[in-house]
Amino acid sequence: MKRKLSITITILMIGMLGVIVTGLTFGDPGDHPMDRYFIENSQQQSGANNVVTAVLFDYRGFDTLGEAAVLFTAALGATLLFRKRREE
Amino acid sequence: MQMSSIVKTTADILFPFILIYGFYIIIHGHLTPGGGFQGGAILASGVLLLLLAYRYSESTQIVRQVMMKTLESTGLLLFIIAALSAMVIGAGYFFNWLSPGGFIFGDIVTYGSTVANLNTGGLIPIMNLAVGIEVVGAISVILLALLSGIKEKI
Amino acid sequence: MSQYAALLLAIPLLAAFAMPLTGLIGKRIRNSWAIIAMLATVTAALLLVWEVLTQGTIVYAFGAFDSAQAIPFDSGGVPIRILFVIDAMSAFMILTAAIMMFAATLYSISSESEQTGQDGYYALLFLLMAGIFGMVSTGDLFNFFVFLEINSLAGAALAAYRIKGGVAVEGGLKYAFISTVAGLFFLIAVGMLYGQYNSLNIAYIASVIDFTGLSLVAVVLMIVSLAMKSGSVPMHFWTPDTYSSAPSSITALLIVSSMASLYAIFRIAFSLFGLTMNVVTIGWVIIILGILSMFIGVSMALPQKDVKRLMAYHSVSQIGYMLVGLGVGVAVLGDAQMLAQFGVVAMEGGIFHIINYALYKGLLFLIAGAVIYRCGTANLNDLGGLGHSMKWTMGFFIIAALAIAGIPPFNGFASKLMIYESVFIFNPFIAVIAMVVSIMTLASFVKVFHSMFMGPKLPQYETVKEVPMPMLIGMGLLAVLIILFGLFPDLVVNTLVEPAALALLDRSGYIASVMGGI
Amino acid sequence: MIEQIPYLAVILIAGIGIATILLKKNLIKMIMGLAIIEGAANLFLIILGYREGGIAPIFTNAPGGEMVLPTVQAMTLTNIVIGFATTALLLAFAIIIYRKYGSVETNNIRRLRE
Repeated sequence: MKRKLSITITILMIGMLGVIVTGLTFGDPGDHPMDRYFIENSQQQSGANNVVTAVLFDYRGFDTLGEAAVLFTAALGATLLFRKRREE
Repeated sequence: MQMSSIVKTTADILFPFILIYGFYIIIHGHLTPGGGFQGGAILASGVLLLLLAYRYSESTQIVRQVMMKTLESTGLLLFIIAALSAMVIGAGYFFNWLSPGGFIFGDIVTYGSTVANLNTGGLIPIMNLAVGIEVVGAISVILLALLSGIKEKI
Repeated sequence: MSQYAALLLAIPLLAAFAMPLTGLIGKRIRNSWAIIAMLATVTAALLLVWEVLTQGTIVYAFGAFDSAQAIPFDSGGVPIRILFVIDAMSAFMILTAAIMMFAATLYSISSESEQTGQDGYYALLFLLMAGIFGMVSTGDLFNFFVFLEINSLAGAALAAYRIKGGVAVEGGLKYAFISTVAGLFFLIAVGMLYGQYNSLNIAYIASVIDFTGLSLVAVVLMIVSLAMKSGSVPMHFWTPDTYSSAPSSITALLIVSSMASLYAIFRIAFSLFGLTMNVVTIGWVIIILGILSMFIGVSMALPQKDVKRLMAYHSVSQIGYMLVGLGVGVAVLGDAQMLAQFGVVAMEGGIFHIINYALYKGLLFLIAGAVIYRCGTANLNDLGGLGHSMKWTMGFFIIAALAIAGIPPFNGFASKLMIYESVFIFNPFIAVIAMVVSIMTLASFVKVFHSMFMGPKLPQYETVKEVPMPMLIGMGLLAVLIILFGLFPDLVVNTLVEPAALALLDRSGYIASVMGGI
Repeated sequence: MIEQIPYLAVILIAGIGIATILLKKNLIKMIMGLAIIEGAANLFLIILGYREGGIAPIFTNAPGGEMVLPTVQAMTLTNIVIGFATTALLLAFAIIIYRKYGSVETNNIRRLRE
């Protein structure tokens, strides 16, 4: 019973993801005003030749701070789990 | 389990080279593929090499958890203070105020330039360095914590 | 140009990053740092809320020289940077989170004082709060995902903080697993939207969205994944495990983070997709999920022996009220007359219930934590006679229990009445179910009250004293707010709740706040 | 259909991951399933930004051409680190569970329900 349910959910999820193929074309990103802006302006505005780094640390720098915080969270969580405890 | 002295010596010799390579990747993050996370992960792989080559008791003498935690926090504080520093000059949070300034990391780059000039990028190299320090600290802390969890078995 | 939106996130993150270093210096310094940072965060949050309520929606662009300028001049009307869009609804959630943060941090100072590893505890607490604040104020889908992950990981690590022979780790593991799966599907849905519209900004996507099959799949994936994280039926199975094994102050904050997920569901349903989707169907799906949550939650709660598990099942049931209230709002979104007649009131009831629920449920969990702090057990069969020695705690429990059951002078009544009234016009049957669930809730809490506080003083709890002052202050604040919200519901509804509901409904206003009226 | 093979690969990999999570009873295997879904998400993001004959979005002396979209690459980098962090935390949980329960089978991890 549970196994059948799991298989049904899997097939359902694959079917839902299958819609991707109908909506997007590989190799043709279509109109891309935001990325065009990055490619054309990031070098002058941020001074970095690497556009990905410019996006990562300048335009979307706040995401990078969040991502560093996620890593910090995981490190704290792991140390907390393996800490020495008083009751044991 | 005790590793042979060949392994230990090789690890000792390789370690500085891994460090140099990691720092190269971090510092050139705004010019070539790479950056803080990638370079930090390479640095952490050097730490992992030491942890693997030596016994748990020995390696924790070389790689101390307190030191790594301090590195982690220092990197993150450097990052967030670099981001907050823009507020001092009246701009928004995360504004890259160093970039076209002609000051440190402040050379002007024109569109389409392919010259790899290290003295560009404004806050980006500083943030890359901060993230690199943070990542090596965080990954080492995670490795040490996981290792302390299974140390009875080795 | 005010910087409160940035400081709201910068202060807790800075506090969390510095916490391990202050822990190296000394315990006293770390505790003071935690309290100072908490007060600073709460102050920034209150100032931000005040600014939003007086000046309208705030847009903050991260990384721009002038952070009030959402779209650069040379980008052709496309948002480039990460934007925070804080309207009345976000401000409402920020206020809720700030109140709970104040109470839970003060409470933790005493309740966790015997534990080791407190540096990590406070750092994670601030990260959890930063995650919640980020989730409710961001206007960028990928940024939302990042904060969702911060919130999930910090919540999971904190839920496992007291290992308790592994059972707390089990609760944390379930939370981490569910949240990670939810986060990944959310990310895939974000990718689907990005692939079509080449943007991550909610307002921009809302302005250009067309109703393709892929967009529909994306909205379904987003809503399903966020519903998983908010703990409504059918993905409720992790709530009792995680809520019961986490430290009590953390449970109070996990409730706020599940509210933040709920907020995101409504932000996506109302602001991102709005009328482009089939509102009646989606509304009814939300209503049915709400009814199931109410009923399953309360019926699972009745036989529980562990007081925190019992309360956790009640929280599943309470989420149902919010889903019903806002689901009715969604279902009549296409019909202006019905919307004006009862839809707005239903939504106001649902939104008002969010803050009321956070207050009384947080208070209940804090009381459970206080009892565990003094007696060391949460089993209802072992407890009894605590009313003689813990008078303040008993008083707070009476207030919170009457509030959750919807008895008149308290805040639960105010919001439940709004839901009953409006839902009754929509469909009387749903209102009757909601009232029955309310009565069952009252029965359940009468049982808890009787077995925890009534009866003769038990010999094993002879030495039990009242809990320390910081815990009482934390609980007292929530109790006072419950009474105030219950006595003056009109004031709260007019100043906070009604602007929030109208902000949710005003999709074009949300878009215009970023796109500048395009 | 043949030119859509990368998207089909994403769907296939994500399906394998979902099936692993739902059908396997071993905690380590479930975490692996999560990592597989994460790989699918990363692949999906990367191929969203690919354009025919595009070069890496870095200004170098290499022969030029149109650049592929940079935002998705930044998102993928972020998601890789987030995935690393979640996997590390989940494995730490798994180690503690194994130490306390002596097993990582999900059938045995239900002490809370009792």
